[in-house]
Amino acid sequence: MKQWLTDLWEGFYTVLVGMKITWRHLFVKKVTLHYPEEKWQLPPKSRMRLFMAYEDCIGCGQCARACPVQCIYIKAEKRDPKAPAIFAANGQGIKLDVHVFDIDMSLCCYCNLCTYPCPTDCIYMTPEYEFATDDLNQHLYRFAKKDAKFLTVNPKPPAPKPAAPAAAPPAGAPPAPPSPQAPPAPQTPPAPATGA
Amino acid sequence: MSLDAAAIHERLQAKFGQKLSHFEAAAKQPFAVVAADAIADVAAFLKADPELAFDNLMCLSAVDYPKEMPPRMEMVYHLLSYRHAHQFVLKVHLPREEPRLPSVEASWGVANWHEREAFDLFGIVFEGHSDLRRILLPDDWQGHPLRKDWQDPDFYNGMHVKPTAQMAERAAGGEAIGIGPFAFTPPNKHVG
Amino acid sequence: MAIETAWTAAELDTDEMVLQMGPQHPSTHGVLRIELRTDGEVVKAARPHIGYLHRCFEKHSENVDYPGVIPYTDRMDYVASMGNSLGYALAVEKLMAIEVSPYVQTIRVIMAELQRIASHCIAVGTYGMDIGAFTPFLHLLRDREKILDLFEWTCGARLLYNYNWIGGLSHDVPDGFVRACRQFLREYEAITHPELMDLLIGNKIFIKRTAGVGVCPVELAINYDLTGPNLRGSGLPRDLRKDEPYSGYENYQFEVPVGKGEYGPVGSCFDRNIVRAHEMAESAKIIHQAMDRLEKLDKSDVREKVPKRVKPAKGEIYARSEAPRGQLGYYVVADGTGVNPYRVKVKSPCFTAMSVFHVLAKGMYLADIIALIGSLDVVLGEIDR
Amino acid sequence: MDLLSSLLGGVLAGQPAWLLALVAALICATLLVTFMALGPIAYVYAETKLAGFFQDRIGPKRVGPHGLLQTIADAVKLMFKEAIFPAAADKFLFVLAPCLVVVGAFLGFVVIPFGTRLQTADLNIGLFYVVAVSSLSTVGIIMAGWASNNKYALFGAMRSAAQIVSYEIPAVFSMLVIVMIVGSLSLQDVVNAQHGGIGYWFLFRYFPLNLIAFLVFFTASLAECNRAPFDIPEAESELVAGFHTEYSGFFFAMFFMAEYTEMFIVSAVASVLFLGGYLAPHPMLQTVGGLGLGPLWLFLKAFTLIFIMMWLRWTLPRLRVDQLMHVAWKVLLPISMTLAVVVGGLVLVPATRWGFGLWDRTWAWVVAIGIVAYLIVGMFRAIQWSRTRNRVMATS
Repeated sequence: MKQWLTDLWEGFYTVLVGMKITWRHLFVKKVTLHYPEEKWQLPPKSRMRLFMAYEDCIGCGQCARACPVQCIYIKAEKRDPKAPAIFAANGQGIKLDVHVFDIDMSLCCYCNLCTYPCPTDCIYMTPEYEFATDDLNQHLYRFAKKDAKFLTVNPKPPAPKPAAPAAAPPAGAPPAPPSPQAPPAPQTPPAPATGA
Repeated sequence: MSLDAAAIHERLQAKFGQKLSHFEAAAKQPFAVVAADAIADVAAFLKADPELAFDNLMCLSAVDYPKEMPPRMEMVYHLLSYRHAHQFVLKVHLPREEPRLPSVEASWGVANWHEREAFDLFGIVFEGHSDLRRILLPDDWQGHPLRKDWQDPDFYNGMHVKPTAQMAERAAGGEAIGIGPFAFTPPNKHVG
Repeated sequence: MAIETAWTAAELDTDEMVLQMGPQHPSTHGVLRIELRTDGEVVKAARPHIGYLHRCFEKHSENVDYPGVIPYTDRMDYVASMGNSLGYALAVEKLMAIEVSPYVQTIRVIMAELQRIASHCIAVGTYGMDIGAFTPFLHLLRDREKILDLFEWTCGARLLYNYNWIGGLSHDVPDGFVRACRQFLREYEAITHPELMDLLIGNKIFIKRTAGVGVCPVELAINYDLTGPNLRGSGLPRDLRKDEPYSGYENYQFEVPVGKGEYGPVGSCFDRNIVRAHEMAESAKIIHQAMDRLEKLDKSDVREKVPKRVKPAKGEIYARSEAPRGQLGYYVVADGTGVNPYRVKVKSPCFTAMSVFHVLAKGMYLADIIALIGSLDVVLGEIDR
Repeated sequence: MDLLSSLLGGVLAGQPAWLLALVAALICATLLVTFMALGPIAYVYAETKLAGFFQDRIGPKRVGPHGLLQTIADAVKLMFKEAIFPAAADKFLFVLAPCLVVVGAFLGFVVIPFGTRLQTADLNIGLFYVVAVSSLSTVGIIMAGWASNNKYALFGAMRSAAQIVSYEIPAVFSMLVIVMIVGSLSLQDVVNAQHGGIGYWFLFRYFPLNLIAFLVFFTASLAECNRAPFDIPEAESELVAGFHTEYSGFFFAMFFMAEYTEMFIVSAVASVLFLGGYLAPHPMLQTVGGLGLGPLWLFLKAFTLIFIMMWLRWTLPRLRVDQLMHVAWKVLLPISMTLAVVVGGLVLVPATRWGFGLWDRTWAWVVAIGIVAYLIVGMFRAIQWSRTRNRVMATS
């Protein structure tokens, strides 16, 4: 009988406790974000869509080898030695003609492993995330361009090591990504095309 | 009372003699190689012996070594004693053709599913297993994919299951689709 | 493929029937299929079928290089990716004898414990949902989102991080991370955790539903290699972070909560869940200490020890770590010639937890089956790999 | 209906009486069906919104301002959806079942008094009638479960049958408490017995007996309309969707409609029995400028109870089948039987002498109102707490 009564009271009481908590939540600030109207402010490191600056690619194929899902396809052949010398933005000479540089974004697993070995930092992930399409073929990005404008004059001597990344968010910035956080300005403005 | 690998091996050697063919003390995790037909007895002994008391089978894996001489498969038993907090590794060498060995399910219940997995992916048959069926792959799957000589089939039940050829074809040729709309200048070239 | 059933009609008694639960059932936590032989509401026997989410992890890892395996490990237990990749990184580091700096270790501990909170948020929350209480789930999910925000801020991804690398980390923590993390913990400790305890764990209905249900004695738990919260729920205080500390866990003071059996036999669903709930609080304690430590340490390059080319010498290792769901073991075999692992076998805690299911499920009510699956906290991605 | 008949008597003067009755009945039925069909739209909207608020979300917001038209959109969608019949289903029963459930829920409306004369039929066995027709839906649910030819649906149906049969008994016993005090089964009489303001409502009299009776009745009626924590017939995490697993389109909507209608009916009956029905808390508030506010008060009370039902649903876990039976047979039934015996005895003792009469007129209702007021004050303090929390979280 005593057990029966305590069970009854506990049942009743814990229900009231639970109701108190849910009642409080009626008046708590809601956390919903109305997505298409309000956009999530992504932190600058966000790894979303892959981008590749074709003008800087030297065709070494290290990204394709690093990719764990083999979603990067590269075809390159030796450049005609008599053609004018061309360079990537960081001064590395481009010795190969890259005919095909395809990334199948529908296969990409967003692991970011392809960006680290790149000697010219020409492949990287961008914080753009709205690239859904109706057609899967639209996710096969062909980066190779016929009319690409390469650097024929090396703009700067190859630096021993580029400065440490300076794009850390401002100190003491609000932690939560929804809070506005200005994306850092591009480190290097796109190099001017000085010839073809 | 925790024992080290050598002491454990000594006890095993005393009990089973030549059934233990090899003891590798220099490895990162020392292991003993047991004859295939004795593994169930060894397991029962390891579990029942009060000083060894290996009450837990942490992991049971199969490895395929087709290039070793002679070609073999290995079953690897990682054992742990919760009571004495010591570990030991047992290995069993099996022939690659028709590998069979007794099940250790009677000693450790968890071996049931581990052995089913080994059967599924390597085709190792466990004698005395209560329910030896495929576990991860479909019941009508042919072959054992984790063997090193495994070739992916092109079709499974009429479905094309090896898409890489298609994809490579699609990527290499075909008309230019374009890179899609990139709405902004990608900013985070050097972040992180 | 014809669906194979465990029992034919001839085997069943006249008042028994076979109930196919799953693979598309709301509370089998993914694509688990269970065949239940029921007599009315009472389950006479159960047989789980797994493999609907098999993605050939082990086969894949033989075909990619060592760092390339990490994205695949993330995808095994997709609600606790940090723990998975940490286990793999530790295994390969042991194989290659790499010792990471204390700074990296501390960050790893912070991340692993944050992930543990996030993972237990899902575990306890969905458990409440299985029992029928929807609200705690969303309250916990809200806090999990905050943790994911921290992760995204650190490494750029919300779910599959590729963060713990062999020999280091992919990114250093951003400036202000410690402050943000402290703020999260303040909110979490002051509001979410007490509310969870009152709203869900302390509720009489919840206690009645879970206490004494699915009792797993210690011997059975050890025999079937239950680990982590499931083992501790059975009353055995074993935690790798205490027993075999890795990543500098020996520097932190925390307790290992065990199931005490307040409302019935030890090892019931209630014990497993309250262990998870207490572990969340303990993880918060560890994070506090780790952040104090992190502030005192000198910043070092987190990729300092990352090898240019991961190519371990011939050898093999079985390394365990305490993932949120239990001991996650990686058996890595290197043949010393290639850059690909020769063999990676994963002993996933959910796999072994699921293998005891048919023993525990015997004689239960149908509703308790759901409670049991939830309390074992299985993630099908890790079971099927 | 009486009111309508007398109103129509002017219009249709000289017509035969049966025509009068028919027209009046048709008008009543149309009004009630409309109310019943449109009611769930409001309830579902309230439910989704409240669920959102309880969980720190905002609920529907896309369709219409604040998502007001969301349920209408849902209803339209459900109506145009294809009704799928499982291949092995018993088609006739499959279609009949939702109709029966809806009819069972709908019939209860007949006796609900919305005002002194606003009642379709003042049956002298009103309460008995409500109990009888509300269990009609059980038949429909069992039919649905059987006809679907689905094991989950069958489980749900069986659970539902067991549940409703068991929970009717405590519900009826706690109704009996009121019936004994009033001495009539007519709902109109029950309301009339509570005239005179809030202190005369049965909830606050015979403290604490009637309070307990109310709790028992409310719990049992929760179970009767399959609401959480007693929603095991449809337990979505166990039985997928219980008895309506196989239903789609409009038939599914009918089950939904029935559930929410039944919620309103039990709330209305509870407010008639314990909260004074259409009576205002103070007689002065009963009419405003000659306009009776009776229906308004009834709706207010019923909606408060519906709100509490939703509140409970989003707070509590679900019981198990055996525990459900335990609650019904070992907890609610003894309590309600004891109450019936005790109150029956007290009713026999004349109010002037020993008994609850004095206690009732002096202190009991004050104490009871005090408890309720305490709870309400607690709710307001919780609001303040949330405000503080919002502020703290915004600044930190």
